[in-house]
Amino acid sequence: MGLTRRTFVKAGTAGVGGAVALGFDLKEARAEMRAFKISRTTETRSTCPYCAVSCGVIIHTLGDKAKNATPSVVHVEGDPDHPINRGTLCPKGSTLRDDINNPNRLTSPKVRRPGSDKWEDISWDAAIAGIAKHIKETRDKCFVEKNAKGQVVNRNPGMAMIGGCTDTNEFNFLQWKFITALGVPYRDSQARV
Amino acid sequence: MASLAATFGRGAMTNGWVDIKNADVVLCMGGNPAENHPCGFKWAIEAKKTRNAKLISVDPRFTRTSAVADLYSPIRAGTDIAYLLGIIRYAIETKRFHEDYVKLHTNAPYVIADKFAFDEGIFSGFDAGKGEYDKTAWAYEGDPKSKSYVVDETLENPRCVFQLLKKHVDRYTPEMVEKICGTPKETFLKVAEVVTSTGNAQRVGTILYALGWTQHSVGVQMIRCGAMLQLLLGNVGRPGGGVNALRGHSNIQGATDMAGTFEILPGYLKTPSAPLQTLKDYLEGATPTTLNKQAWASMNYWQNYPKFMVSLLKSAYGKNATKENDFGYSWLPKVDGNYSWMYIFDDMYRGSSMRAGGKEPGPEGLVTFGMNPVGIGPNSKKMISALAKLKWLVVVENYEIETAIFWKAPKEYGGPETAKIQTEVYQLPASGFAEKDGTFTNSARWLQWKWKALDPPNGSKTDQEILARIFLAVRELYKKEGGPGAENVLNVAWNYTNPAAPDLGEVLKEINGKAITDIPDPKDKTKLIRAAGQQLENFGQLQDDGSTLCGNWLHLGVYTEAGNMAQRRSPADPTGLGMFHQWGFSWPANRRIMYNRASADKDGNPWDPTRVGIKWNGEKWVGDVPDIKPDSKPGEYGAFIMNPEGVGRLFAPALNDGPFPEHYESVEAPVDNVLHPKVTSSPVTKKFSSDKDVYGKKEDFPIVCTTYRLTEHYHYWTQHTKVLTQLQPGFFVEIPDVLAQQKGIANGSKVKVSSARGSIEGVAMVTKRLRPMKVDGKELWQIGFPLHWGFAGLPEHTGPLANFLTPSAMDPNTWTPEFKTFLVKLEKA
Amino acid sequence: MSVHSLEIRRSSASLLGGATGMRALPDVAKYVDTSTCIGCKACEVACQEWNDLAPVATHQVGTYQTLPTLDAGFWNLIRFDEREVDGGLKWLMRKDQCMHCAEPGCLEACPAPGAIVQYANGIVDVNPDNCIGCGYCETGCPFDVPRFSAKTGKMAKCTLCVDRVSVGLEPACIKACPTGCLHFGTKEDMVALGSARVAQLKANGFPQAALYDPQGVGGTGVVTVLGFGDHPEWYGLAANPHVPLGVKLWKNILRPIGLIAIFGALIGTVGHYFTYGKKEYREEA
Amino acid sequence: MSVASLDTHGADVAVTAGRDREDIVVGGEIVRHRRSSRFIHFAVAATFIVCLLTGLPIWTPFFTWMATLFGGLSFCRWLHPWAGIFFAVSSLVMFVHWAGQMTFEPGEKSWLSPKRLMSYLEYRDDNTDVGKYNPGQKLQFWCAILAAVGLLASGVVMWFPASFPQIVRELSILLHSLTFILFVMLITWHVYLGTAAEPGTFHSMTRGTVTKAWARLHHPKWYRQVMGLEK
Repeated sequence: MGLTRRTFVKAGTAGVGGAVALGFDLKEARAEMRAFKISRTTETRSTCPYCAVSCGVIIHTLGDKAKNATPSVVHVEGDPDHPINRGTLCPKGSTLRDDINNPNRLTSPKVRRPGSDKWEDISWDAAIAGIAKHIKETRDKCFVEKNAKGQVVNRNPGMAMIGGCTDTNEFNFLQWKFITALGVPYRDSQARV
Repeated sequence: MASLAATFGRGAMTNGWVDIKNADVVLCMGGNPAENHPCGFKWAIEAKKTRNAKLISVDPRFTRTSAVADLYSPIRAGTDIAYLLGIIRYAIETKRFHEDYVKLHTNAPYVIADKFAFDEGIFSGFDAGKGEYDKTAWAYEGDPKSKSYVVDETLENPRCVFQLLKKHVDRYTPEMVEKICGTPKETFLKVAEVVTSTGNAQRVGTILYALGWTQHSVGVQMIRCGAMLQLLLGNVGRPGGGVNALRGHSNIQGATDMAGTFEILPGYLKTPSAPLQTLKDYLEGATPTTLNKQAWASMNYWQNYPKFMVSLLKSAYGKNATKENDFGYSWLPKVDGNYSWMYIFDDMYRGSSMRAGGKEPGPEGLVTFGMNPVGIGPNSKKMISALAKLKWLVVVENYEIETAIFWKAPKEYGGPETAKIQTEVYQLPASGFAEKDGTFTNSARWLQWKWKALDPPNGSKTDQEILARIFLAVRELYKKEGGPGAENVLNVAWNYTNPAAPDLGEVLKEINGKAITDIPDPKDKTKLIRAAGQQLENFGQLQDDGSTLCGNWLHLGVYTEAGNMAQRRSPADPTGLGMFHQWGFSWPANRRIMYNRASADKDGNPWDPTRVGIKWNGEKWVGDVPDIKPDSKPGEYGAFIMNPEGVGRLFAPALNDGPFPEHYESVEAPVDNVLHPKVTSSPVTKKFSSDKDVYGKKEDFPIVCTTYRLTEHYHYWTQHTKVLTQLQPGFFVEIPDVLAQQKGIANGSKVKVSSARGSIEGVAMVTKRLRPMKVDGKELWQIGFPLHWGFAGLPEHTGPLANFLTPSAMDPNTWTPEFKTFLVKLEKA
Repeated sequence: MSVHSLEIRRSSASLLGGATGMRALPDVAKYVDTSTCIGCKACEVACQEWNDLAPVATHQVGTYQTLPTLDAGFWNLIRFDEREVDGGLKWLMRKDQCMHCAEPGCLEACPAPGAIVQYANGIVDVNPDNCIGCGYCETGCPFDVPRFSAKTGKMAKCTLCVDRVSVGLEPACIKACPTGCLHFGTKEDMVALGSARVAQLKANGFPQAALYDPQGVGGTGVVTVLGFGDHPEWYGLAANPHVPLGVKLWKNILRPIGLIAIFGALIGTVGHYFTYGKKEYREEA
Repeated sequence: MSVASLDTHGADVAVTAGRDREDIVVGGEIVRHRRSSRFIHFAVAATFIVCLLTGLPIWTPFFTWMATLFGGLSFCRWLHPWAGIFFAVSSLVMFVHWAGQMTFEPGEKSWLSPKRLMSYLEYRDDNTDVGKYNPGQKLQFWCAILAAVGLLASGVVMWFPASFPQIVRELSILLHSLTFILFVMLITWHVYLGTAAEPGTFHSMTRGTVTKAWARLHHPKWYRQVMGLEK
């Protein structure tokens, strides 16, 4: 019998005869219950990506990380040990599974050419090369080595860079190196707006 | 955060989420934490349940927070300064403030030089031509001989901060508060009484605020009011106290710490400006000097600035940074003026800007990682028109967002025709939180490592890989072709094991910092503080001679030789106060409550023995990680170690719009300023002047409007998540029932809201939760709507961008737009 | 045969049976404190997520409430109510779901053997294997909870996450609740918790606070703290719920009488035949 | 019986047309129910029996075993309302078909008094003036129609409970039960009388004809009318 089956209690002996006479089927009645769906999932500790409360979440993925298994997220639940959320989650955190598995996720680089009214698929290599070319051209064109007062400023006002508040500290640090290298002065993030 | 830094020394949430449970009074103002931070808000509920704490909600709308509050007070949007200065006045008048604390831990006794004055809504030092203040007019009185501050412990000197404050707030009587804020006097007095009940050693109160304060043209001063009030009540640095900025993005704190804005480098070091041509100039300008020679000297922690900066430069430029070349200082881009959000898009729209007296190009290319400026920025029409001027745009995202498809925005957004938009747009599929590891820093400054659960979907890449690959490709071009300032690009250190997809653990190690060469112990030259290559453990090990490397001094201690502290997951809390020192890592130095020295009196005994922040045990400070030298005797240093004067600032000469807050109306003012009709809005607030920057007048747009988030949604992100769009199935406008009745608007019917910038339509939600306001004797209406709709979400979730109606006006300190108060008119659609 | 921790205490339309009492289990209950509910709807979606329920179609009609009432795909709904009380505004929110009555009207009304069961810990659950989708439970429920699912042809409602509870976890909604206005434990503990909270509320400006655990249905598996205990209807709760009279009459009176009557009629015909025989044409003498 | 043996006037017509006309003599027998009558009667009967057999196991677990006949309770649940619809439609047709013949004539009401009913059941009654349908049969007809209406109305509510208010749902459950109980009692007697108790009656519903003797015994007045003995 499957683990999910739940056994009804056998009928008491009294009255069984009568029931038989009336044609009752006295085979064990069973209730089929939903399986406990996360009994063997793989648990990964993470942090909710939405607000700054930083609720601990546990991501349940299908499979045991074996070589031949591709994990997919079947459930996300609060981390009961996390001191701040203690297992609780708001409606957004409670539905993180549907963010991770969202059918609307982007899965290929696209480009919209000047004047065009549609996206075109593009390979990663072509996209990176195209972007790098734009960045270089703009920087070469707009680079200000010295300002109007003759002070060395080494900046590239032709380019602006925003974002990072939804990504890791490490990403943000790399991003700072990126803008420092390119001399981007126009830099902002959600910290301001 | 500028206001907290100006008041306390650091710009971040002072306490922690769990610590809210220690409060006796929780004031939610300028924020709706039940709606926006439900899981953190639980600790306010916990305080209610376990300590009978009083929860107060002051908000233009009766919100989800108000629904569970003990006290709800309506307020007209944008008038929080008058309200709070009213409470400060009440506290001073009724002596319901923590006098011992104020004398010990604030600059209340400090005497201000006579150049400071305030008259008819203008502080001294105002330059009407520039629209700016000369802040030197607000200086402390200095004793020229001893170079020290003049202090009056009795608080009676008429030029001392306390007396000046008393005089300044004297106008904010309960009657005046009612006149300005529309709050019934009785309600205001009830709130004032409960809030000031914490103005003593026995009780503690906290303030929870968020963007309801920040996003005003006087946002910084609103927060300043909260910070001042908490100083006055003696609630800063104490468990259950503080001014708690509830931040809205998972890593908004971390991004800010990591130079997410143009004006700072990692660790809140200042972005060098053009006049500071050498490292020496820069360090001299940036490192504050201690003026104080009183008994209470300051640690003036910023005196270590050169160590932080040089170690950062070593991290940025690696071996290329040498003492001889100023550690590469000259390669850093220098700024002239403002490059923040509003200027990015204004200069983009204009195509150029004036810098140091010369014309320079505006941005022709934009890279955005996980950010949707079309949705986020005010005045969407201008946003879209600005983007249309770009030559190229790179959008790195998990979903298709409005910004990526700005070129096919609906007609009403006023952009050029698609065929005329010459922007080349790249949309790169990135990865979600579950698909990468790394740390987020929460609102309470906790860095917590998260582990990767699965790979990004086929076809997408992690953000760090995308960034690295673009960087490497550009660097390769400069290697091959050269170009202006090529060395700046080539000199940046990118020494990761896998440069095309840096391991985030490796990056975190770099952020924490390490010794490059052996660092001998200055006390005992035979010993080493750190051997070459070892991870640093604390701030004290940083050097300014290039022997240490540190990506962000604030995070020092997060990844030591003992391992990745952000991965710690012990739920142990021996303090019982919710500090959890063994869980993750909290900057600075794993300290959970900032300024905790202020939780104790002059002898080092806690104000409240049941809620010990730190206390002096005769040898050292124990409890939380002390926010002071651990073995410094009580009396040796002030509690606010980041401020040169060592105390919290009731009078803060650091901000651009005045040392004291003053009530000003929003840029689109619904009424004249009752206090000084000639100076209605802040004299130093910033507006823009392009053809897209139009502002409404109260005669044409008589209704006050505000925008906000809903708990069911997250910004412009969850508009792609069906299970959430189901919960809030359509854009709506909240309208007071009496106003709806007057206009014949039925609940559930369509209405049109217009500002000077355009109009939007939505479903009317007629409610009692917004009520008629009597402001200066006149009837005034407030309405509001949430911001989660747009044209890129699920088909059933498309709706107007809330920011279509918001103005390009901003705070003069943080340059944060005024999303929370603007003028509209309302009609049946 | 599997051995499970949960025996069945009662089963619908079963003449016989019942828990053996071999293993005694305490009743479990949810605790809902409406005075600290912020209506965030985490419980709504936590329920959908755990039970893999697809999003339902909704429409903006000028309220924060997701749906007018419960749905076969939406077992947990926060009800919102704006109301002026003594000049002050109250925004009342209550989590609506199956109340897991001690005397469940749905189980009483259910004609399908074993389709609705009450486990030994008091959880009332629909067993889709046995459910025939007749909808009697809709009539039997005093709280208007069970819903017919056109997709499955069965009834659907909150299971109190019996799959979680039986392995020692709290229900999904309870776990999610950010403010802790939801709680889970034994009924006894939840009543104690509720009584303490009611006492606190009474001392803090809610003199009418009360614990809603209606005895008309033998008490419920959801213990609700109401700030305005004298007005349960403000929260969408019946003042005095009980198994509907119609269902009781039908089940306890009409059905046995009907059975006797039908058999009586049958027996009557036999008696008639034995007594009078056939009425047939006889050749006239 | 072979066609060739028929001799009565019109009999050949009746026979070749499948006993399509009533109240005519066919050889030694009389056509009592023409084909459509029989068809309608059995349509009502059959749909009722399906309803009965699918309804009883839903009604009480006492009859759960019956569900096996139809492959289980869920199928019963599915079939019952549709069978009910067919039952109601058949009953409607039956109503139209028979209503005209089922009107009570003056004086017939007294037949329905308990005393006369008892004497009818004890085979002691004087039925000299009983026409084609005795008042009991007419009553049976009207009860069947009433029952169909009651079962249909309450059944629809029970089919779609979510669309009706609670009180209506409860009343419907009661009405459905009550109607069913009364109706099934009636039908029990109807079947009994039509088969075991009164031989020859069932034949009238299968082949359509009764013997002259049967007619004279049970419906003398009708017999006289058919035989042309009385106008």
